[in-house]
Amino acid sequence: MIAHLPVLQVILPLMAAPICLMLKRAQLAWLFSLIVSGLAFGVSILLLQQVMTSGVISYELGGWEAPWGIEYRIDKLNAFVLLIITAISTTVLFSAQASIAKEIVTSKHTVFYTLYLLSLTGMLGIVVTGDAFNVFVFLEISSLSAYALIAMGNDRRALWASYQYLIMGTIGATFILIGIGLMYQMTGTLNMEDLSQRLPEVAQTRTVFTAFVFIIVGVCLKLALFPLHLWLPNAYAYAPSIVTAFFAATATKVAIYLLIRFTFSVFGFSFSFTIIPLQTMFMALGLVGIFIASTSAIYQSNIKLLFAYSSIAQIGYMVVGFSINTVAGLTATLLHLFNHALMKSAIFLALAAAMYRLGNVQLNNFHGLGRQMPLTMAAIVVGGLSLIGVPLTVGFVSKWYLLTALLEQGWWPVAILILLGSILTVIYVWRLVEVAYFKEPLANKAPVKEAPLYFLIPIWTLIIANIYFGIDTRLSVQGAQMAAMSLFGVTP
Amino acid sequence: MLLIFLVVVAIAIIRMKNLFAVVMLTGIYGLLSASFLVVMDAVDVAFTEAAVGAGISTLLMLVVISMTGHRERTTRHKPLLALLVVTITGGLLIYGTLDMPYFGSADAPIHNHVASRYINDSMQEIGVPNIVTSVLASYRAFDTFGEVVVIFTAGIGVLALLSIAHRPEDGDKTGSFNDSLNEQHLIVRIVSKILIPFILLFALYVQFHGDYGPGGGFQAGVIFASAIILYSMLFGLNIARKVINQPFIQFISAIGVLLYGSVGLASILSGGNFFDYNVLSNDHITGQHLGILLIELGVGCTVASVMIIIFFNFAGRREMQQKNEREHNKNQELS
Amino acid sequence: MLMGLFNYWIVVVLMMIGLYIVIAHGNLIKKIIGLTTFQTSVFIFYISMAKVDGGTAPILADDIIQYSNPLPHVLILTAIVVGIATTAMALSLVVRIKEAYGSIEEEEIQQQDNQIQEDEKNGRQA
Amino acid sequence: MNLSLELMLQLSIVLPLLASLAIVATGHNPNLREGVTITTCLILIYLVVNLYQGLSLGATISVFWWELLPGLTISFDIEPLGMLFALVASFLWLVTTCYAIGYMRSHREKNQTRFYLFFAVAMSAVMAIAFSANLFTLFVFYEVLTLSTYPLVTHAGTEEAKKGGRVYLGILLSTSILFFLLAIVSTWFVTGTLDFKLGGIFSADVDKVIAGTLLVLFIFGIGKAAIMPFHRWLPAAMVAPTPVSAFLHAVAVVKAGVFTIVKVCVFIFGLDLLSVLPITQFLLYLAGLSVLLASLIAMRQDNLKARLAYSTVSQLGYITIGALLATSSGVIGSSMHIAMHAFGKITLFFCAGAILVTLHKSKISEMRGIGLKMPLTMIAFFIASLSIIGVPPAGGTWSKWFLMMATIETEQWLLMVILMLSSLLNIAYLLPISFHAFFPNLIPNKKKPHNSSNKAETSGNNQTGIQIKEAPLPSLIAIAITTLGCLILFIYPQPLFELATAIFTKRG
Repeated sequence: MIAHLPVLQVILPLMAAPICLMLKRAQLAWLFSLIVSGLAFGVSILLLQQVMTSGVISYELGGWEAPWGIEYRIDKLNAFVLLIITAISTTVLFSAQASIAKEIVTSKHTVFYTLYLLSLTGMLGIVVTGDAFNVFVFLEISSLSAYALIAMGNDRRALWASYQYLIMGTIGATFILIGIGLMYQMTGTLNMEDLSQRLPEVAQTRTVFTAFVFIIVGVCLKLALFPLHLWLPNAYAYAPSIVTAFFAATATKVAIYLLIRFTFSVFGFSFSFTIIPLQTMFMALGLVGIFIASTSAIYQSNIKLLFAYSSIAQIGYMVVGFSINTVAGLTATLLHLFNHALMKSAIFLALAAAMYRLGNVQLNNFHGLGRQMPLTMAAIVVGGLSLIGVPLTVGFVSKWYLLTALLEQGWWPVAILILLGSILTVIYVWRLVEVAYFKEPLANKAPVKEAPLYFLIPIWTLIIANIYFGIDTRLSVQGAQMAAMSLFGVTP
Repeated sequence: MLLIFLVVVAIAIIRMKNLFAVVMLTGIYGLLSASFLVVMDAVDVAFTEAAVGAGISTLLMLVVISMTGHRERTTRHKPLLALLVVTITGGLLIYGTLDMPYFGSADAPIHNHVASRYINDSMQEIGVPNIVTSVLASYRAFDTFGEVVVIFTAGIGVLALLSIAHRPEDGDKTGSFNDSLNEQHLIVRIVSKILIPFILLFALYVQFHGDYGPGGGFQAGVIFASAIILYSMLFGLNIARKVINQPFIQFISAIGVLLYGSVGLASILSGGNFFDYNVLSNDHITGQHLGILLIELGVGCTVASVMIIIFFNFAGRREMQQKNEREHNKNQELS
Repeated sequence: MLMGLFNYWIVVVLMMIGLYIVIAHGNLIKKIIGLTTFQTSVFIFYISMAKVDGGTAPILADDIIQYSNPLPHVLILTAIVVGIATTAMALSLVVRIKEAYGSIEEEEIQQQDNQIQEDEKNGRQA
Repeated sequence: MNLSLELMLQLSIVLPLLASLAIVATGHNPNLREGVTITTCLILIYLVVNLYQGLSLGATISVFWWELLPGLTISFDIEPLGMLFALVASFLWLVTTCYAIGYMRSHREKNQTRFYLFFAVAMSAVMAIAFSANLFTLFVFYEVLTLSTYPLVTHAGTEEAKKGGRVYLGILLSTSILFFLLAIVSTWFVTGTLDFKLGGIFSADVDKVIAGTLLVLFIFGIGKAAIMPFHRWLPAAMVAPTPVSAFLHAVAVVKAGVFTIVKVCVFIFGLDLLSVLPITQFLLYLAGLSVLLASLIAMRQDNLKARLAYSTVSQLGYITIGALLATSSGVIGSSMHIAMHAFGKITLFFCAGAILVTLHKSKISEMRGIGLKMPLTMIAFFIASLSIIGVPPAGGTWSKWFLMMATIETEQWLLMVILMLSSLLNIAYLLPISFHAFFPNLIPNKKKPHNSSNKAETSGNNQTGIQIKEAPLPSLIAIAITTLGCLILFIYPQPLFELATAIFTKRG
């Protein structure tokens, strides 16, 4: 069975989804999806081990060899991303039952879990595949389920947000499709590995240039890179809380993965960074994104919206790291990919817990919450500190790497801007802290109790992970570093 | 020529304000592009595009505009931005085409790397004359699996968004409302009633003939679904629901995906890779045939049932709206 | 040169018409129609790439030597399905939006949302 | 007990942390909770004294915990300067705890468990800072200290506390993120190491501009040292309960700041490099300006705690100047001033708190004549004032002496004048307080309206007869101990002096 792990990674949640639909009892469906997600997590651990010991794994679907059939190709990079996705998915699912009980009508719970599994399938499929067109197919699986999941939020704005996401997402996917078509036109192949070998011959053609631009723009739409981020805040803010926790930690990560995969593995970094001024563009967009999104976050009164903007800012950090185009820079990006997943899933899960007790996440409802829900609020504070990048949290580790990567290139003004961005983070995190700890609860509001264990256990698992990986950085740093090195073709 | 026609239709779509007409034009657009695809030798695709572009999606849009209204507001926002984006994108694309191999040239790389093996060897390797089917169901079976999952996802998504928690108890009344609408079209009803069995039969033919000519699970599924949809349009949603109830269709849609997947699992258990049909039987051609047959069946099941789910849910939603409206009107009259 | 690429250019024009409708129109259904037009044109683009002069449909027969490329056909079959799936999702969203907002015009919806946002900021419950 | 020195070093950091857990566990029982705190203090002192003995016998005490990032370790290594800081801090923690028990109880503060909890965490961070072996470890615990003291600053939970806390956290976090972190990363980048090494880690041919820029970043980035213009947090933090102000903002936090500056000057840059950097001169004048301006502002404060806070800002400037002068006597003066000022200022704050608790007075203008009610407190206040000013018979004399010497050695005449001037200002804003406290009627008050009201008050007192009403006993004991400390350090500064000189001799 070990040989089939790559395909099992995707097939497991995929086959589970229709089975889940058949389960009539919501509780059963929850338990089932939790187990499936847990198994997928196990598979991803095994895969990572396998990749670390024996190098790249290639799996030929249908037994057809690579350029003719579809190939699953797992290297250090996607093994790392797979681990993140499945880990977060499992943790988040743990509190799903309690959370959606308050946010979604009971008759739709099985449908919810089915869609959740499909969405997981889509993301895993995108990450694991070595075939450009297969990326598109799984991208659509994840997107369609995402639209539906977001629209299940009980605020009507969820519908509108989902619609906007759908339009933007479909345009993005179609752009990617055009890009893939043009690449195929020039090389006659769809396999990424094969493409990377055949592209250099035609690298100077205008067609390949166009293909590159279209793919980058399409991925950036999915990535919500400034200024293509407009769909994200509302989608995250009004989706069911569980969905937000899941997507905030994984969806944009998958997009970052795609960006890296296409620029580094398919086109090759020397092509990608010379054909268009990718470096300048991404650095500028990343920085502007950090500032605009962080500033918008400061002015939000809906906490989920606040952290949604913060997510856009964090994407900015990752993109800046990416744009440095060095091993150190890419390491920083990958580290932040991992670390940000930990922080944001913890924060949004804690917000789900708040939603569970409060019914909404408006800032003025958080008055005095520090006393009423001490553990939940403490989790948000630690998560926030991690976002700021305080030492002994994961946020510090990735910030440190980003800074050294920037200084390595002598770009200290950018480093200063990055640090200024952190100060904006302090402001928006502290706004919440002050409200939660210094304001008396509103008089007309009934006091609420601490969140149930269904929430506290996963939240604190993630928070402890936030601290643990901020102290023992071997796993994350090595993983990121090795993945980055392999992308640059540097042997350690 | 066809292309020019398409441009004309597309421009008309921009100009028209009446959504009903626009939807009709979209149908025509779909049909025209389908015919263009035939010219381009893509018969399978044309078949599908006709069924989808001119059929299902037009139908769905019609149902939706009957709920949301026909008129588009005249104000157009951001036309300059749109023009800018479109010019840049279009300009870039045209710039990109400059280095492309000329249309139809046989020595383009696209025809000479991966594709040639499909054309030359698929007969020995798969044993199916329709190369599209070979590639779709065997070489790139996983893509098709993904496609089935996409359509399944859409079905579940529509279910999540539109399904009504409680079935209307006075369903008969709404049913009679639908019926009364159709009473007037007696001839249509009788003709259709005779037609439906033939459509179903045709669906089965397309399903199993995909190996040799254009067709396959997807097209068959769509045709099958359209028969059911036609039935429900004629005899009212409730009667149709009685014939095929909701949980049952959902079950079938899930079964389709599972069937497809289990072919893959079966090949793993027989010692091959996922979707390696060669190991399903002693003779690899038989194995391929068996595999393709089964997965096409899976595709057919899921596509047909998802199409029905989608239609039923749209129509059911419409029914509920109409009911609410009538009750609203009644209440107003009373007060 | 002109004739060799002319087909592609027309298809590009078609795509751009679709994209224009998506961006410039405020009616949600019109946007979806734009999206389908855009996608359909991309399909045509792909299929055009597959065409080989003098080739026939890729169904093997004894007396034919030249076939058009089957792979884009397969890809587009998948893409069409993806397209209809997206359209179905989008339309069901539109139905719900109409129910929730009473409108399917982007500006009106945006206006209502902004109103709510203001209210929430001022501490009133929606 | 027969513990290895290494274990003791680790215990001294971990113990307060463990104590914080115990404090939470025993939170329901105040007596037990405070018992835990006091016991921890005593054990900590025992540990630190043992470490001191070990160090003076010439032992090398270093511990490696773990590698946080490749090349960046959390590790500890004791050297005399850190030892000095640790001794002062651990001893004063005990005293402050005694004081706090009295203060908090008689003030009936809420959330006392939280208070002791974060106090212990902060203490742990202080010990870690004192013993850190590299700049990275120091930075990590520097931030821990900032964050763990935030709940203490905002203890009251009022709007005012919130605002104070905002300034506190805002300045300390921003400077540390924006400048300090950047400086550390750059230093690491330039030198490839962050380990403290006597004589500095920069190679001799380092670019002067880069080194100068880094120095500026360090001086500004260490916001805890409160060099103007980043001093605003210190007065803002005065919204905290008095024990917090006393301990953290007179001793632990600000001293952690100047301690870091001295550390950076001596062990990162090295005095040789420092003395040739052109930017040093500029920073010296900036610190001098900070000294002078803060003293001037202090004069205008009517709130006693605020006046003391600005006085602290000014005194911190002394220490920074001493470090930047880049001579051994300067550094010795700075190190000694860390201890001297700690004892002096903590006494002053204790007194201020005692006055607040017993008489509910916080304004200086209301304090005429209180010496008759609280004689012991005000005598202590007087002695501590002398120490701050730097005149015998108080400990501050010595450190100021060395600082003066250093300015003369380096021929920084302007700075010498500034230091003198500031000492005069110290006299002007500190001594009148105790003076008026004992002799309320000797000098007629210039302000008419105040005068009348005060007269009424004092006459009222005279009618009922002066009742002696001292602070709660634990607080009084604490005041007595620190005052004695001021005096003893004058008579017997030997250990301190030896430690300070040992910075340059012990290892190199």
